[in-house]
Amino acid sequence: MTPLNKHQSYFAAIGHRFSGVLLSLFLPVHFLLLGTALEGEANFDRYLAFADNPLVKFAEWGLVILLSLHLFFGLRVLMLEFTSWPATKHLGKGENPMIRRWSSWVIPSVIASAFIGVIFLVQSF
Amino acid sequence: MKERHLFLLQRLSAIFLAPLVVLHLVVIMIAVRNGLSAEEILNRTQGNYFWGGFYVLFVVSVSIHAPIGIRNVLREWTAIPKTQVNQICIFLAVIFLMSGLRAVAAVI
Amino acid sequence: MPTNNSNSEQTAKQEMLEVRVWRGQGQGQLKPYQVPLRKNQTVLDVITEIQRLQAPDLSYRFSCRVGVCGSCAMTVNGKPRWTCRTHVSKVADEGVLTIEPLRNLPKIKDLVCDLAPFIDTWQKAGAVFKPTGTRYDAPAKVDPDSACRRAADASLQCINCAVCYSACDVVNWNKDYVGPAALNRAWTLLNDVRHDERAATLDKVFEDGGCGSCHSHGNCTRHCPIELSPSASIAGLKRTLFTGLPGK
Amino acid sequence: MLKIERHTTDILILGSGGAGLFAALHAKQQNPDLDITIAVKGLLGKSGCTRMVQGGYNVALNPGDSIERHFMDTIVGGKWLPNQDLAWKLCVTAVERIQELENELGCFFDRNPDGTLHQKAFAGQSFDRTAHKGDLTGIEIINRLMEKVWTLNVNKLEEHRAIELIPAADGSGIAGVLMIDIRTGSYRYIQAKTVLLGTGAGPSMYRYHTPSGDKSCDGLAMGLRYGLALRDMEMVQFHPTGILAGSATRMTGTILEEGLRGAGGYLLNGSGERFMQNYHPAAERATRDIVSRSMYNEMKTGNTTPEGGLFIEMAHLGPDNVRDKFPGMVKRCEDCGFDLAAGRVEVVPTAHYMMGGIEMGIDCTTSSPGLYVAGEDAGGVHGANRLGGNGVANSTVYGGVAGEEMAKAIAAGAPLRDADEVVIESGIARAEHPFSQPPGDMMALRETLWGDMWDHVGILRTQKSVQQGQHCLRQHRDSLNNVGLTDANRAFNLTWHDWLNLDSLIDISCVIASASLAREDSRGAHYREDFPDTGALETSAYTLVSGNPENIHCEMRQVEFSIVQPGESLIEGEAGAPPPTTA
Ligand SMILES: Cc1cc2nc3c(=O)[nH]c(=O)nc-3n(C[C@H](O)[C@H](O)[C@H](O)COP(=O)(O)OP(=O)(O)OC[C@H]3O[C@@H](n4cnc5c(N)ncnc54)[C@H](O)[C@@H]3O)c2cc1C
Ligand code: HEM
Ligand code: SF4
Ligand code: F3S
Ligand code: FES
Repeated sequence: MTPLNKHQSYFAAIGHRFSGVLLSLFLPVHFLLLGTALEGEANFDRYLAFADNPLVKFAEWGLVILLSLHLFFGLRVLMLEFTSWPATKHLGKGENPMIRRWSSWVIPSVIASAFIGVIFLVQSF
Repeated sequence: MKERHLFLLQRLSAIFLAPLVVLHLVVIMIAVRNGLSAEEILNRTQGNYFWGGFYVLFVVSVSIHAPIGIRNVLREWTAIPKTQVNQICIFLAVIFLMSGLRAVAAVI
Repeated sequence: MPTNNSNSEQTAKQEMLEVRVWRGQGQGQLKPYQVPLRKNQTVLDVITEIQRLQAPDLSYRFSCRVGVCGSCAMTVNGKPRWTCRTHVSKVADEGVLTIEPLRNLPKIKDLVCDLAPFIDTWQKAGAVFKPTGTRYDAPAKVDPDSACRRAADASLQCINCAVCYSACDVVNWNKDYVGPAALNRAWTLLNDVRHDERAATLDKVFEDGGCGSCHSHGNCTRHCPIELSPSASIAGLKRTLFTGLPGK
Repeated sequence: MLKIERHTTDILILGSGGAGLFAALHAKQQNPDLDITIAVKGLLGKSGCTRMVQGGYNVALNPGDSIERHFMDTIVGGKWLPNQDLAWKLCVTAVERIQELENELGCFFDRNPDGTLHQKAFAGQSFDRTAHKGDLTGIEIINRLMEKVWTLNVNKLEEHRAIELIPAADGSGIAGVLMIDIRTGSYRYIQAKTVLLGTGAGPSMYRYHTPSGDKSCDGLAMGLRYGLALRDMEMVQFHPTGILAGSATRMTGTILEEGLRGAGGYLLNGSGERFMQNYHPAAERATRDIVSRSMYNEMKTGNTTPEGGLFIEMAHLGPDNVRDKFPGMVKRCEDCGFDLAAGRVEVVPTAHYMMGGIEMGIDCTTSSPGLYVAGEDAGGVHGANRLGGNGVANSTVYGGVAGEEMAKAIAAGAPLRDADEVVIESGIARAEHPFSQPPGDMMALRETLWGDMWDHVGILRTQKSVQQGQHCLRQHRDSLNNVGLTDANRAFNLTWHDWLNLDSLIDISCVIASASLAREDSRGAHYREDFPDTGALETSAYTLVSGNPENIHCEMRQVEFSIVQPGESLIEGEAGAPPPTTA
């Protein structure tokens, strides 16, 4: 069987899911490392030095992008679910306007997230 | 707890998280500008009830939001049985909450 | 006397359509056929022509042939569609058609699926009307412009074609999920002031595998051939968490 | 010998249209413990024509309307041929039935601003009495009914095709039904205390026809072989505006709704001129039979469209207006490549409904104990013409009646009868026959059958044309018997079922031809060019056909005017006249 033809809102859903899962994996680690500050400023600075490592920076950069992506896609879901739909029976009038509107939200979301990533990079170097 | 409550909690926490995440992103942007130092961060946060409250809220919301999200993912994409998925997610929520609150305590 | 022979079809060189049809019982694969391209031709016509002239044992299902019975849905070039109302010119991709049975349903033979699991979702979703009146009462007065009636109207007249069910990835991922069509029907019932157990229907709708399992992918709405919006109905159901039952 | 699976049930229902589903429902309501089995050629509720109902459901609900009015319209519309008791019961029970559909099953019909049911006008009626849901009323009716029957504890044999009614060995009544499980291709025999025939007839032996693909007069053909008599079989209703898109598409013959003509649509001949005013003062707005006949006459002059039909044109009403008012029809045309709103669509009259059918008693009984009939399979309710909106009323009303009566019969001790095994064997032999023949051109046979019925026993008939038709039918019978199938895979073998469809259609075509020859007058749907007069109403007689297709017997029976005599009326004003409220 050929798989379902993928469409923008499918990519939004998958993007939302991957970003959510990755965030969930990262966040406890982030919390634990932050928590090491309990053992004093020295520890904390060591953590921050570690965080200055380009590789780690790169990872953080990725996470900022994931967070903003998840935010935009999450807002998309919330808008679809909790704002009102136009009169829904459009015989002969083509794709549902609500679906169209929030599909066209997908690419700008990706661009905006990339943009936030760029700012992050510019800011941190 | 019924499915409808889990669903409601996840959406409510999402609505809550949205502004928090926006703020957090802004703070990161400003903070990273000159390279981070412990002193700076701690100066900003220590003894500050606003940031204290902010991060507690963040941690609590995420501890609700993320495990419920992961629960859906595991139910749909893995063959792990229902009860085990629930146990995993409760465990996750506890981890999120403990580690998160410990971190908040550390920086406040 | 009138005849039905159209000479427009007797052009010197007949253009052909490459058709690949999923054949098999349980297991199967795509088999290639060639069918002349015609002016008035739906996907169902293409399949019919193959069965009549090339593969007499090709199985498919249809009944009304005008888009009201929802029997003829198949996967056409990757998308679920009603084949009796799908003009070939709208979907043939450079003269190629790939026709397979619907996704997310057990296959019977060739292009025929078992719709029973789909039909069962109505009960699972609590989409069953409970009357308040009897055959001896006059029909209830319902203001055609009331919000409820409009909401019910907008989601009525589903033809149970299972296109949405087949288009939804969550149905594929989550065996417990009842899917868009049944939830859409449940929504009409919640907006039906004559329905007796609206609260019970609402409870049922939120059970495991109910509307909380929908991730608002919207593919159901995108494919529904009669342009209903199951996504809107499901969103309506979700919103009752904040607003309670839709007002009368 | 092939293995046959055997089962036993209390009530066996054939077909799941309005008749079949209502029978199941009402039988269960009488006694929930009954073991009920529904066997249907397609999917339950998704096959047949009840689902395809567009216009709506006739019922005298409005205080300004009355049962008497509805009844008189039915009798006058049926040209005094209906069985008056049946017609009366239809009009009375329709009220209860529509309220059951609305209140108990949850159909949500359209409303007036004051909240009451909206009822619209259908040609040939003296009141706006057609309840509806938009222009797709059947979906609403059958979906609610189907949802209800899904929840009942009934045995569903979907994709099971009945092929023979099996009498009791001792001749005391019906014993059961032989069928083919379409999905596996194997045979099944269901023994039952009572059997309902609700297979919906369907005139699909004409080149252009509206019914769903699963309808091929199987019930009538089985009934005839079983020994039942069929009445009014010459009465085949043609709908004026079927889509004409060539023989290679199944779209051809499907309906464009009547409202298009009502709203002011034009019918044009091949040179693009209106012609209806030459035939009738009401022009395009005349009743179905008149418009169909006029269109056929116009087509006979040869001034036709490329496909041999006529055009319907709406553009003068403003394309946007048309799109707004008839979104469903515009979309339907667009899906098959036509522009109804701004362009022209080729149309042709199309065979729509069979008024005739198995003779039925007021309690849906037939002449054979235990065997019941309802819906389009039954004859006598409509006479020479069926009013738009009386078809679905008929199937739902009498389906329900049949269900109640069957439950009562079982309560009164209806027995399980032992089958006449010889008939089971001959039934199987009949279905097996094509496998013993070399494969042949069934396509061509179908097309010639369609064409011959259309040309010779169609909208206009003469003695000569019908006899010519009969001659052709005899040849088609021979050809069919010589066309075979390769016995590769019987599971879901549609070509086998195409063969069986043709088998039924040829038999019933012979019946139609024979009744058409017997009726030497013109009324309602039946028009004899050699006998154009209606004839005296007082001596109205109906046709009754029995026997087997090779040896058909047709007699004329005097209509009993049990309620009202020709010349009398139960109402003031004119039955069948357009309602005062409509334009
Ligand atoms: C396009 C269209 C529009 C119509 N519009 C209107 C309208 O507006 N108003 C109106 O009053 N009437 C209308 N009618 C007529 C109306 O639909 C029918 O008169 C009525 O619904 C017939 O109901 P039924 O139950 O007898 O048969 P159907 O609903 O046709 O059901 C027949 C059933 O029998 C099954 N069957 C057939 N053969 C076999 C077999 N061998 N074994 C087992 N099962 C079998 C079929 O699969 C089907 O389930 C319309 C008809 C058509 C085709
Ligand atoms: C910016 C604020 C956030 C918003 C608006 C938001 C919104 C949402 C929404 C609406 C969903 C449900 C998606 C669905 O069911 O299809 C969701 C799922 C999820 N969220 Fe968030 N979220 C936010 C922050 C977070 C954070 C910080 C994390 C992790 C630490 C997270 C992890 C997840 C996970 C794992 C899922 C499940 C994904 C899925 O089911 O596909 N979210 N989020
Ligand atoms: S909602 Fe639309 S796609 Fe889904 S079953 Fe109903 S008609 Fe088909
Ligand atoms: S595609 Fe599926 S996920 Fe929800 S919005 Fe439609 S049911
Ligand atoms: S055949 Fe009925 S919807 Fe296509």
